[in-house]
Amino acid sequence: MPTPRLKIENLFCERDDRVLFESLNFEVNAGEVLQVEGQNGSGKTTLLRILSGLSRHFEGDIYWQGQSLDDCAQDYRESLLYFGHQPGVKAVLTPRENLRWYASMHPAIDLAKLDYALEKVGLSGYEDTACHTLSAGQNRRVSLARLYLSSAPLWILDEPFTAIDKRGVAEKEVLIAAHAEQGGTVILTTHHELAMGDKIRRLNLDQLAGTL
Amino acid sequence: MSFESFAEFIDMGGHGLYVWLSYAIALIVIVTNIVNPLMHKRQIFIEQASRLRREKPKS
Amino acid sequence: MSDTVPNQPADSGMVSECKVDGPFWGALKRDLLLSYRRKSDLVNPLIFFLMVATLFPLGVSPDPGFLADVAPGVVWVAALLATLLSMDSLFRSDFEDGTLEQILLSPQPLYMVVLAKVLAHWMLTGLPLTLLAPLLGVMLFLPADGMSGLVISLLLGTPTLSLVGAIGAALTVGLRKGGVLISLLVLPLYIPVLIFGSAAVQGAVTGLPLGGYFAILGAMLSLGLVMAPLAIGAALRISVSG
Amino acid sequence: MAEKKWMPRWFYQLASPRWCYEITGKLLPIFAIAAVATLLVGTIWALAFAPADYQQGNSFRIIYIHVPASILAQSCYMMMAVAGAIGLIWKMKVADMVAKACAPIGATIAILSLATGAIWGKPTWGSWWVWDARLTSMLILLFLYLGIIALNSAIENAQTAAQSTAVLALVGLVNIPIIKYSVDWWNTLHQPATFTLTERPAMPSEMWVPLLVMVIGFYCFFAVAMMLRLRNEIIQRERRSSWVRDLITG
Amino acid sequence: MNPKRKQRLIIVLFIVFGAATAVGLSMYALNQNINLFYSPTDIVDNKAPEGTRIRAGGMVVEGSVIRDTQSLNVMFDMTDYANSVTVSFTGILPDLFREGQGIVAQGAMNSDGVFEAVEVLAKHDENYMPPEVAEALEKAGKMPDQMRAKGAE
Repeated sequence: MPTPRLKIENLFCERDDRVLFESLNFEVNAGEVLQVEGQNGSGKTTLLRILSGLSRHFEGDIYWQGQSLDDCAQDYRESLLYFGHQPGVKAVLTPRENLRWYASMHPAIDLAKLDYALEKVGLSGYEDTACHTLSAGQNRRVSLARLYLSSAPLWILDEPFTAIDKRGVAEKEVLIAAHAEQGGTVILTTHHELAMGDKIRRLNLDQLAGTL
Repeated sequence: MSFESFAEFIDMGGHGLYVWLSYAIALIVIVTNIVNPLMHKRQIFIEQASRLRREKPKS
Repeated sequence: MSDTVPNQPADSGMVSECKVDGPFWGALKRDLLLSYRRKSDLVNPLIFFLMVATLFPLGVSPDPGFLADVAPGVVWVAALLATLLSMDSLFRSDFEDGTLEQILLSPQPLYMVVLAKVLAHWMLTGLPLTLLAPLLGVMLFLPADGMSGLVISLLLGTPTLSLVGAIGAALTVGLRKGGVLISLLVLPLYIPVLIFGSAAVQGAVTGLPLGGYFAILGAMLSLGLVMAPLAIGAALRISVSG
Repeated sequence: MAEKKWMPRWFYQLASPRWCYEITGKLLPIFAIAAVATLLVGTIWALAFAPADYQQGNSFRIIYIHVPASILAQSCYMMMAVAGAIGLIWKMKVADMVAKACAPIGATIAILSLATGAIWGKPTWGSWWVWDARLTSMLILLFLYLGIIALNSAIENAQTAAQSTAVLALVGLVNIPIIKYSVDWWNTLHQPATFTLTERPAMPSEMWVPLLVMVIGFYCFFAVAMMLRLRNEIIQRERRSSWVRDLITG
Repeated sequence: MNPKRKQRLIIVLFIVFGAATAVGLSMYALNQNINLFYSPTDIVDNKAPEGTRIRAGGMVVEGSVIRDTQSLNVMFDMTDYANSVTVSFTGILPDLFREGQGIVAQGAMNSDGVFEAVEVLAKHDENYMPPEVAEALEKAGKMPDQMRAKGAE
């Protein structure tokens, strides 16, 4: 059996005197889409932040392709695309400038696809408009354009569809499914009912939540 | 003993104020550093005990 | 990828140029561009610098002899406070819009990115302050002999202020009320720079050899330059994690 | 600093809060007795039996408070920085707590050192305060302590607070050699170090033996104060665990 | 070399280089011997500016202290064993002020070549001893100050 892409062992996390999850174990393999579910405050965002390496407030072990995250931090970041609560878009820069800067941070980004990606998220014509003149949804789409540019195998997406219209959501779903089919891995949280429902593995944090 | 009388001891050769002030401040610093955590400990125990009483009926 | 290029043929050159941008140049260019777009951030510390220096003749004494005596200290304190004021925003906007998360998650060495951000900050505050300092020197009747000392000491000292201040900014970035706290954390570490900076100006006025002062300012700068990014990086990871 | 190293399991167990609480409970009375004994003996010796200085007369007796306080203020800072670093690198909870316990003690001791220095300075130098390198750098040390306390109380999450203060403490460590060598580097008013490890002290034994007793007394006092705070911190942080629950109810 | 390793190596080299520069510069600065006060020699050589507030330091020359009986005015000579300067001061002197003692004075040079002090601070050293010991050493001519003075001559 091949080593799983991402393996979580005995994860324990406590926040503000509340145990969010303890002895949490799961694996995510290539070609899988994992949807993390749970009520508000069940620790979805916290879990994704822990998995991305942003948050260190946990006990337990996380392995990326068999290696502990602490030992392969740089490799892991190279293979990760993270979409957080804030879109990570500078308001005074244009979409193009934002993505260029992102590319300078992530050498794996293919900038030649920049216009194609912006067109795909419905921003063609806005490439050189400052982002603060765009709507909240458009700002999130600037950030989502990274999905079309990136070749990172692991996507961690925290509520990627907030403020995105139905057509946009459908397109992103297709993209996510395609990414999984090509051997990518996606971990996401969303309040949207996904059309690709049956292909998704679910992880419900409510059942795991520790007692007070 | 380097002093002849108690009055001389208090006077410290004219530097009594300086010397005794220094030792007094030292005493205050040492005592506060001991008393403060002890009082804090009492407070923690009272707080935690009442919290436990509060939570007991639930479980 | 041919479908992307045709509309902007001029752009393809820039794209490939952009591709070779390392993390250092990428971050530096971005921060310079950002403050170019928000010019008030650029000008405010300078206005503050001028205003503080104006307060002294008005508030203490307009006597040229007295002002000449205190000028080195006043200019240095004003520069220090102006730097401190601009410090809080160094990582805050990045933290609020989520770009800081993206920086921390990038595979590029954080050391480089942080160094570039601090360099950008210095180019936008410390350098203009240094260039403006002779004007303040004239306003405060600083003898002409002291001008070179003033400019060189600020040139060597202000980058250290930016580097040390960035540590404070990184430690407080996750806190809502970081502004006052940052001064509390950073000012003690600024004191040595202030002492040797103003002493160098004083020395220049009285015609003492300045080599020693500049050497110490230079030593603090090079130590800060290599060590501060490590502390800033660690502090950022901690702050974002919390 | 970003990468965390993992220590063997036994290291963790050794430094577990519960074990630490129990061991400090056993050590506390020993150090308390030692502190009371040495401080009492030292103070009486210093005030009544030690000879006066040929130049300064009896104001010299302030040295028996001033020097131990100054030494302790710096050692305490170093201990805080080292504990902070251990907590940062090995994610060891107890080290974080030790660092947190050190800060308020160190701040008060630094105040004591500055206050006694000022009181001593008035009759000997002729001024309560002079802005020379030694005094200024000691004042910076106090400011660093205050900054660390402020930062610690501003951050709500205990782990983030501990890590942030550890970084600040490590940065502030540059001040320690400045304090140490300020007297040698700059020709200042403050006299050079009274105690060094390598040389015999430049005062007769009837003067420095009580000083040594006082230094040991101050260290014992520090150990007591630190352990008291550490134990509070352990109970506070481990209040959810069953052993603390038993401790409080039982 | 792989680019990641190369980047890391560059950073490490940068740190080593910077730390070495810092050490080198501070060694240089220490050799420059930054003085926080002027010595009498500096003043005699006109290195110290006239009229501006400076700090001057040196030893009080034995037998040079003249106290004014009417006021608190004191005149004394201050020396670094090469040159000496006359200092004038009005006010209460610290306990440690005595002949042969190191002092630091704050003030300015006047046009007569007299240092007009605003504040006089006594510098003391790390040599503490009981009065009897000091007396005995004095007799034997082994007082630390005298030894140092002999060394300086």
